[in-house]
Amino acid sequence: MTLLKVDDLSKEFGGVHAIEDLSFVIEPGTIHAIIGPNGAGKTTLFNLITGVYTPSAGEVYLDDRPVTGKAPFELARAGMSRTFQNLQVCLNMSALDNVMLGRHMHLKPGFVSGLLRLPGVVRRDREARQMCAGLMDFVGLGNHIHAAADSLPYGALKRLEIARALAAEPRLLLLDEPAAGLNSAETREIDAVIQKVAERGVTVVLVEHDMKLVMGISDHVLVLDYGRKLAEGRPQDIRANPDVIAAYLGTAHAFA
Amino acid sequence: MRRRLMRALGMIALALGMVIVGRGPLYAADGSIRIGSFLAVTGPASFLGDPELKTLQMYIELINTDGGVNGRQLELIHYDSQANPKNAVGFVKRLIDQDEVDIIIGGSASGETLAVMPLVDKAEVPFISLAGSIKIIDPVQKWVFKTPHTDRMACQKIFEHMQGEGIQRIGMISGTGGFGKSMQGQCQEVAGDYGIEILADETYGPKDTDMTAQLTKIKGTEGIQAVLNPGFGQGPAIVTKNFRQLGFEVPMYQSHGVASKKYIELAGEAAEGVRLPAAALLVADKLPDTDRQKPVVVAYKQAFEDRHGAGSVSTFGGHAYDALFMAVEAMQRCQCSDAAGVRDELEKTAGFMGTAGEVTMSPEDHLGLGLSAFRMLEVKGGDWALLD
Amino acid sequence: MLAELVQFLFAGLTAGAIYALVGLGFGLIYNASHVINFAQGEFVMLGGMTTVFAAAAGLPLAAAVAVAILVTVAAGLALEMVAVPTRNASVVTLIIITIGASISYRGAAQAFFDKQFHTLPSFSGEDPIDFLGAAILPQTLWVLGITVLIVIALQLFFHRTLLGKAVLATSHNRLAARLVGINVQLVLLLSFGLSAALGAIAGVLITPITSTNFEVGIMLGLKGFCAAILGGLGSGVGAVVGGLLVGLIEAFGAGYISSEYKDAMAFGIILLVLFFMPSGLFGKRTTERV
Amino acid sequence: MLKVLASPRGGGLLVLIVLIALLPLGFQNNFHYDVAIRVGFNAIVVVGLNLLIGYAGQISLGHAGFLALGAYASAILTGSHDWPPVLAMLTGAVGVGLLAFVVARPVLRLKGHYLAMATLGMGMIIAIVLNTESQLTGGPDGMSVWVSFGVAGLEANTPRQWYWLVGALLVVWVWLALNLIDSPFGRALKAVHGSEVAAEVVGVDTTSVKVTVFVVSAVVASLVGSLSAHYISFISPQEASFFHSIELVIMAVLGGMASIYGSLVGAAILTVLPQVLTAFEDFEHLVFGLVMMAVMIFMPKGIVPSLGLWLAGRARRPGGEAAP
Repeated sequence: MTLLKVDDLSKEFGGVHAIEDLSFVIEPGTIHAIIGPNGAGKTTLFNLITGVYTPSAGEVYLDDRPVTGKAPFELARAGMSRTFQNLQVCLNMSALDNVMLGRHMHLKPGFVSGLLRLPGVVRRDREARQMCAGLMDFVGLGNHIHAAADSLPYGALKRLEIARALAAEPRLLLLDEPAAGLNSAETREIDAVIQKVAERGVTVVLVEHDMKLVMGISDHVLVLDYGRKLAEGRPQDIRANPDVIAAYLGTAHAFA
Repeated sequence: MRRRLMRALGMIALALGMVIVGRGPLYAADGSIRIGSFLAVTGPASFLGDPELKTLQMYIELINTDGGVNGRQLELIHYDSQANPKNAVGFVKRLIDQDEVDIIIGGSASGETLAVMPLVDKAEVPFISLAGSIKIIDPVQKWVFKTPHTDRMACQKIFEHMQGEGIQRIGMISGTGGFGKSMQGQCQEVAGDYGIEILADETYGPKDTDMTAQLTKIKGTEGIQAVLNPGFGQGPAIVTKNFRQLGFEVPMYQSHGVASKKYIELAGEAAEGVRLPAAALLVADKLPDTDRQKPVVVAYKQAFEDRHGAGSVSTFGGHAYDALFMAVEAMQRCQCSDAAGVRDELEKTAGFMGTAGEVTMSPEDHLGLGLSAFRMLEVKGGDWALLD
Repeated sequence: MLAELVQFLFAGLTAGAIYALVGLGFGLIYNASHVINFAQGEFVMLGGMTTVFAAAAGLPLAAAVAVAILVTVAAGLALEMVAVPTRNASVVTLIIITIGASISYRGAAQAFFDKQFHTLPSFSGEDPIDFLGAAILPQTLWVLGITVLIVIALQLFFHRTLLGKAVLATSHNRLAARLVGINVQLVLLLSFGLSAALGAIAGVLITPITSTNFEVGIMLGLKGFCAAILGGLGSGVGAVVGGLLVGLIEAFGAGYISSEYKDAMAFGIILLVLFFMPSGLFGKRTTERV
Repeated sequence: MLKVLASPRGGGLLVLIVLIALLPLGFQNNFHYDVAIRVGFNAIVVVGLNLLIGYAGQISLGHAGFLALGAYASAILTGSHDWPPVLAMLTGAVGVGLLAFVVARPVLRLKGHYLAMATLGMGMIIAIVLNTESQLTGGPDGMSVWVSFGVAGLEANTPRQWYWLVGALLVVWVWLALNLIDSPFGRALKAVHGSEVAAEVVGVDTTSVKVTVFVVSAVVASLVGSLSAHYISFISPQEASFFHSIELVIMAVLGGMASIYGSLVGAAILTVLPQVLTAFEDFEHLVFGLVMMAVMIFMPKGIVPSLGLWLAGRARRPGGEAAP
């Protein structure tokens, strides 16, 4: 059984193909990287998989069941979670509440039970609070637990998104450029976090420009160029692939 | 931050400056007779409330300089209801409970009057309304009186005139404000009594800017012999202009809702030949000297226009004049200002000559005006002229 | 039948042209500052009322109009200086500030002018012109003609002049505009001033037809907002098309269906359009970037 | 004990209860009761509206329409059909809830100013229908509501009785609202404001959250409409007017977006201010407008949150949470 299967997926924006006839498979329990030059369609692909965009053609399968066109929250409830390249943090809430939001679907968040503050709600909320504080610690935000989200620096917000995604206890975690904008020390920390997540049995798909990070932790790499698949395989094979090198030589990125 | 503080402080200073310009309420010495008032001084009926308030202010000042009533000064306590019934209810509670007024004059529009009627009834305070609807005095409520002719009477007066002219089929275009809508309903009810058929029945919003569409529809209706426009504010002036623009060849009838010179000013030449029922006030100078109403209306017109400019008089302000003097005369007759005494005396008003006509009240009639108090007028040469 | 149709058409176009001018005013300010200015209708009122009072004070009509435009522009600039620099203000807060401004302008007009209705003489008489059997007032042609001229002038300003291009650039990206050396503060003042001037002109144009008082701005502002939204916020073409559409729906609705429900029909159609085109007819369709 | 007082749910609520209990000591006449009752009615509506506008970030310029529908349902059902007031009120609320549910989905897909336009249009259509269908509604002149409000033999007739009824309802509703915003649902509500897509990808059905809060705020408005119709004994289409909708939004924003207590402060100020400003006579509206602008410029987040931040700043406590 495959966890995620993308079949002949296409997305057009006003006649421009952002993704074209793309097919690939993601096996459970791997760290899977998607790389490609800017504008290759990586983020669009994430948006298609997580239901933020509806594909123009093709199908997405989760656990071999078609999920194309389902709303993001339905996919989240089916076990998918993600972070964003352009930060999507609720700046009107505290940092911890942002992570607590990730627990939402596990908390039986009824309107009436919330209105009456039933004992079950209070208890589950308290447990969730502890768990989420633990998660913040896990991603390295241990000393920001009581901060307001809008007081955190950029790098912390990136990690806050990861903590939030983890709070949802996904089976499939999609990380959109988790290391972008971070310095090398912070990147190493993120690297460690991702590996620890994967060790817990969560399948990770990441879009990343930092080749050192990608090649270091990925089991499998997919290369996109102009919305199409350029190559796919183990990191060492990708590194040697002449098409990939040709595509990348045109850009400023260099292989480490 | 500093700049924002400066701006905010500037604004507060400006607001406070207004306190000095707009003086606070003048609380007269104890022992004054307190006249409470709520009028639509702003809002959609402001051209009613504005002259009404000016009239009350002017005459209360005059009465006070002449020594007041029964040796006591009058004190006016006024609130702007904006013609919103909810505001009116709040202000009347304030007038009754906080200001403890002796009598209430007010309610420029029918909606706000109807809204406060249960309150004055319960509090047993005499109340003279300045609004048009027949519902205010029919059925009669013990504490409620009113001075203007009812909309039903206006319909009757107009239809009576039409009958005399041999008009049987008319088109109607009414404003959707309280006044227009209420009169539209009354006219529909009484039209049959005069053998008049309403073939086209159109409406327009109180703030509409163009009524040619509705009038075109009326013009396209077969057999229309006249057009009637119940409404007030700038609407009737636009209707009148559009009416001329479309080249109607039948006469136009307006209601007493346009009974001020302002209407002629706004509609301009288009108003020529328009007919309407109104109080004699509008033609004060043209009344024969034998007319018993003449001295009253001439005096009011002069006093108001001396203070607020030539051509500024309207029958609306006249309603307030009538209410004030009816109340003052009642107080003088009974030498009292207590609620029950004044009320009883108001009900006994007989032969009071006001701007609207001669008023004789009774326990069954809290208006006391006959159809004859209305005159049919026509616009001629940019001024009102008596038709009959 | 044709005469009727043409009559409705001109009724709709006249009202629609005024809505369009007010709608354009909304768009100008929105583009430059992302503020929805609910005091836009008050500019129309100030234009009409100031002209009336300046003329009554003895000025010739042309001079009175000039004074009115100046007064209204001053009111617009004052609003810019007060409202726009408010930092950390959410969209709703800014809306409330402009509503406060509209109440203030109305209150000032009521206190310093008066509460009566006033009118102005038509620019070229009141004799209707016969056109395909319909009777058209000369003032209607003035309204339509000047609206067309203003739309053309705005197009030229925005696409042919450096200053106009600077305004456009600021509307697209204020920070980038600042970086390339555009005086953003000037652009903001210009937009508010221009928008106020548009309102004042609309007020002068329509006063001979509808008359004016201190409260006429409320409904015109609301209809202008409808025009701007229906057309798509920030789109000049949109505001014009939106304004004309609202005017035409009202006129044809009143003429052919029900005069009581003509306004409801206009609102109903705007709702329907928004359900299928959430950014209005000509609004930028943005895909969420995440 | 101290802990209870320090928490907004415990302390604030306690202060509110004490305030409501002690206020009548300062009342000299029924007019004072009347103003307090109006403040209470407005506060209940505005707390509901603030859940929608302040917490979920969805503006509505049409809620007066829902309020008026509730009022008219009560007036018509108790007046012409002799229904018991409570049954009429609940029927109105269910009807308004259904209407709100039907329009919520298409309307709440819109954002920002487009949402403002759509809700405004919806409110205007309601107002026009109430104004036009005079056979049923009495038209622009409005209609009287003769029946006293009461349940099971207990009737509210005097201002005093109304005061305690409205006060009790306000306390209960504030308690419920505070509970709600502190629950997972409340977190989802705030997240819809903060980032809809972020909420979606962790499993929040944002559409359903928005629809729920829209319906709830509409139902609360409808209930208050019914109650105030019985209290004032009169209703007119102006209840549904654009101005009334705007007035409610101003209360919410002036008092403080996303602040339950702010809603109370906003409702109190906007209800009392016009009564105070009558002293300015002709300058009343000008002063009102200037005061409104000054408050929003000086305190763009609204009175209660701004004062809260200011106090927090003075106490030099870092990372002060916004008052709920």
